[in-house]
Amino acid sequence: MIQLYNVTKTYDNGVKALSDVTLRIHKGEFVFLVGPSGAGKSTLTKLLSREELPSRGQVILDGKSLIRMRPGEVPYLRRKIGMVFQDFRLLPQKTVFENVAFALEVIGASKKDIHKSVPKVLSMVGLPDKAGVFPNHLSGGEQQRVSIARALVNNPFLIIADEPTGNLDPETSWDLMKLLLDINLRGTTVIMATHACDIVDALKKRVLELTGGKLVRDEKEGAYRCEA
Amino acid sequence: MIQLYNVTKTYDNGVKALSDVTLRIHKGEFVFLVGPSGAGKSTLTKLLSREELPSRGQVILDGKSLIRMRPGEVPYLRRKIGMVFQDFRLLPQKTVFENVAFALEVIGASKKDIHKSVPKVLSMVGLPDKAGVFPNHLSGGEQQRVSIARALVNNPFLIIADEPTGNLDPETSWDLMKLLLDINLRGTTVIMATHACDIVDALKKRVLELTGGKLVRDEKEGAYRCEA
Amino acid sequence: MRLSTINYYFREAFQSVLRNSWLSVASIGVVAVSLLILGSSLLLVLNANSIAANLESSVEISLFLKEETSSDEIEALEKEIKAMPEVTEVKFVSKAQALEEMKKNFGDKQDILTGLEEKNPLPDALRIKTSVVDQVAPLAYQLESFDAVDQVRYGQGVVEKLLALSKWVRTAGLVTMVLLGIAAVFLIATTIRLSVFARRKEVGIMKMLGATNWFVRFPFLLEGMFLGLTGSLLAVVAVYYGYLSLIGSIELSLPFIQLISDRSLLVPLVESLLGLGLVIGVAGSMISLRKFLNT
Amino acid sequence: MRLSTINYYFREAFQSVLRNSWLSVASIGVVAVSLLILGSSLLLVLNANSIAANLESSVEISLFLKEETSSDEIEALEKEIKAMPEVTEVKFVSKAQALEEMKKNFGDKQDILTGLEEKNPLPDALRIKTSVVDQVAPLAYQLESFDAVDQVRYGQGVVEKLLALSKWVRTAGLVTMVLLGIAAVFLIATTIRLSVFARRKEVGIMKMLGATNWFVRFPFLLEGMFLGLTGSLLAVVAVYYGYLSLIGSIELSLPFIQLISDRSLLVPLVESLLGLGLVIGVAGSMISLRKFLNT
Ligand SMILES: Nc1ncnc2c1ncn2[C@@H]1O[C@H](COP(=O)(O)OP(=O)(O)OP(=O)(O)O)[C@@H](O)[C@H]1O
Ligand SMILES: Nc1ncnc2c1ncn2[C@@H]1O[C@H](COP(=O)(O)OP(=O)(O)OP(=O)(O)O)[C@@H](O)[C@H]1O
Ligand SMILES: [Mg+2]
Ligand SMILES: [Mg+2]
Repeated sequence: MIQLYNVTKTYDNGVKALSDVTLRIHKGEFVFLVGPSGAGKSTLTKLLSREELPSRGQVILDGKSLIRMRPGEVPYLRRKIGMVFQDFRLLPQKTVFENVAFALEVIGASKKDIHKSVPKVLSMVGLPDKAGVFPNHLSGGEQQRVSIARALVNNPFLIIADEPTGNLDPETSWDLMKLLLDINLRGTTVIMATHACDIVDALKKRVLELTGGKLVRDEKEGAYRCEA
Repeated sequence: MIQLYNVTKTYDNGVKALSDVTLRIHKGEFVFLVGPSGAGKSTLTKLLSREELPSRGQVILDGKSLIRMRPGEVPYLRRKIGMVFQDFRLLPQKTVFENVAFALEVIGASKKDIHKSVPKVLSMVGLPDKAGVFPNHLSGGEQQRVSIARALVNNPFLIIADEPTGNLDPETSWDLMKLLLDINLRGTTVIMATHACDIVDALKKRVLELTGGKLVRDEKEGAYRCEA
Repeated sequence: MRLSTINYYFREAFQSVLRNSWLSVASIGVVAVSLLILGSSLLLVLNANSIAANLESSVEISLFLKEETSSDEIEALEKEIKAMPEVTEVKFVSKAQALEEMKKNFGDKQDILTGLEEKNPLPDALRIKTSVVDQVAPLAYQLESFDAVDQVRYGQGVVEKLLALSKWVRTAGLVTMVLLGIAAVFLIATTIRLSVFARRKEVGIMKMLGATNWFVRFPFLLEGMFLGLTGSLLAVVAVYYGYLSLIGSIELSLPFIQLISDRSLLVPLVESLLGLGLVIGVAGSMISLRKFLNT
Repeated sequence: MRLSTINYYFREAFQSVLRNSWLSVASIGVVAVSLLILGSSLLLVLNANSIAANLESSVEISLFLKEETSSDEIEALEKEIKAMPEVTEVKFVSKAQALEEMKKNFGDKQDILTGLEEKNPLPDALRIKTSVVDQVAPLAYQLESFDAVDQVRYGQGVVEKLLALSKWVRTAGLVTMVLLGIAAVFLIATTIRLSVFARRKEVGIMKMLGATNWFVRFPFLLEGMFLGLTGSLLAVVAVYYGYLSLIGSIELSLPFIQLISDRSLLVPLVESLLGLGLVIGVAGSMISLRKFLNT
């Protein structure tokens, strides 16, 4: 479903964040993206949501080249991807409910659907009672969970989560992982960039490791090897 | 050095983030602050830097009541505290160098001192070559490390770090912990809110655990107990 | 477009107005102030124009007729002149009437003129008004060639001055209007851009969640429309009532100055100010957003 | 204050101007446009005032003397009137001179007046100018009581109209100026506030790092000063050269209108526009920051 061919990304200031990455991810896979800070994990996720374009190489998602895609098609691509951003990206002027609802509003969902789906997904991430609160009145972990809820709410066929447990305690992290595994079981592809070595080690899923922009490891049933 | 007496914090929207917390932290201690997401850890750190005032109770830092402190004294208090914020709070219009230098500029340090200290502390957090970059051109972990560098640069007598390793890989996290331990050994008090259970378990330092705003545990040589 | 989406647009726009209350007030204020200045100066220019036109229309050509002209000949001449397209009024003034007028002008020194009645030295005359003051001089030149005409006078000098002045007022007025219009648009566009700028991150986030450009734009557009319209409404109310009270106070203290007060002129002014507010609000948001939509 | 800190203030201010280039250009533009409008209307008002004053000063009182008045008496009267504080000029016009003038006014119809030389019916007269047009009517009333005076005339009606008009122009000008001044300050303050608003988070972060209010404020203040000054400089240049070219073009086409062009008036205008820009820049940043400094 996802194919990268010789992808290189050099940012405007000359930093080479990815170099010559080639990989293929199939529908329904659960993939961990690991690597040290600054290795290029977030850059890779940004290429998939077309937030950034590669400097060289080809990115193909669901049979379509993201490079040749017309600007008008991009929103429709993004609607099918549930993104959890490393920096959350919540809309500060909207309540938690409205933030999550926005992902549905974008696809023109009815009011009824919105009022059914949003509370459900907020319960799933453990925030049933924060619906009316504005994001900057939330704790870091709560903001992160809102961001996750928003990514899940419109049943995307691909979930890209960039360090979704960075601000969560171990217990809540595990609850979330169970949620993602569950969704993955129902056929959704999940790509998760993470530093949580214990989670990676425990789940034994496919692991892609980046270091300095290079893909240095691609293991089925891999591990982080915590005490690196 | 730090004393909290029956501190309760209720936010404007009615959320009780801390209830009746009493504790005492001595000079030179290394304290972990743990607890589930939304437990009140960040709120506690915000009370110490006087970003928030308690609704009830008394907060005393270095012999001074923060509640009765005049507004004009607050900046001088903050200069003695190195804060690592959960959301980094880097100045977007300034380069990495300038962001770190700002903490020195505030106290009127000379240009010479600034040009000596800043590169040193940037090397300490592993970012010697990112000095001229703007924060939004950094990866999440890099931003976090800049925030740590800024907290360390003016040799504060108290370091308050709010989840300083949330966006860092295990290896970088451990490098940072060694840095903090080193600084602590030289007499600086360190308070660190964290979810990194392996770090807490390994270091066997004092652990304060909050749950639902209540202080439920205070252990010398405590642990997180990872598989909670 | 789905009903739920339209619903969303309106909800979104009005929430944004309320939640960014400070920005909203600032934008409304700037639109109001700019259009207030524009509207007032428009009225000023219109009035200056109308006063100039009034003055112009009071300029007339005096045609002194030869002594021997018969009343038939005069009548024929009067008709011929009346038929000219640029002439709006022709009036015959006999030598007796002319003397009468002269006496009036002399006031209480009119005894100087006693004795002139018997041998009135003044000629018969035709007084001619033209539609536009430009035509006075060429018309006068043309009339001089008529047989019965002895002499043509039209206050040479004064007419030229008046003409130059009123042309000046008109061009200066137009230039001022255009400059103020540009300034108003600039001020308003800047404000709207600043307020969009303060929320540029939101736009980026929306785009990342799969919102189309129009989906992001529409609420901003409605918001801009609302702010622009509210601002221009304030300006219109202020201009309208301010102008009415001005007319009242001028009527009291300067009864000899006639300000424009007919509805056929004020209504289009009000309408175009409102329209301008609307257009500026919409165009301002559109242009300001463009920069942040290319993500 | 340490040298390094002062250094920091300036570096910070100019970096901010450059890095927020778009905000800077917008602020400068708004200051320039606002002061341009203000300055132009100030010049308009000043000129209207001066033209009105010119017209006023051309109003004079004619004192017709009794036939039997001797030249000694006339001389004494002239002296007495000259001594009055409100009188600026007294001129004797003999009956012969008066007739001469009248003939001139009649132009090529002066043959009407032939024969009047022998028995000149016009009286001797004194023509009096006053410093202010207000004093014409009371002075005329006072002069009427003099023995040698037969009749006093001063264009009743016209003077009153002129007086009312010029009073009007002055009040209206003042009101306009004040309103435009308020509008300019509002526009500029709004812009500066918006641009500070767009950076409110930075202010909060600085405070959290132990910056005193003044430490945060000072660079903003310098920045405001610079933006205000640059904007007003642009406005001043535009007003100044625009006005010079206006004078030139008016001299060509409307030589009878006299615009103010002396440096003693233009220099203070330029200075006060520059000062206003500076003050507004400083005050704008101070007021805008206040809201975000209470952290
Ligand atoms: N917008 C940008 N402009 C320039 N350089 C960038 C930009 N974003 C990231 N970089 C650089 O690209 C490299 C890879 O960044 P990326 O965000 O992909 O790292 P990461 O693997 O996500 O790291 P982390 O675990 O710290 O989040 C880093 O060196 C970073 O400094
Ligand atoms: N500014 C605020 N206004 C209102 N409520 C707030 C505010 N900040 C935090 N809260 C609430 O107070 C509670 C404690 O928040 P706090 O940020 O202290 O949690 P935390 O322990 O730091 O959690 P995390 O590990 O997720 O960062 C939470 O329920 C949160 O929603
Ligand atoms: Mg990242
Ligand atoms: Mg927290």
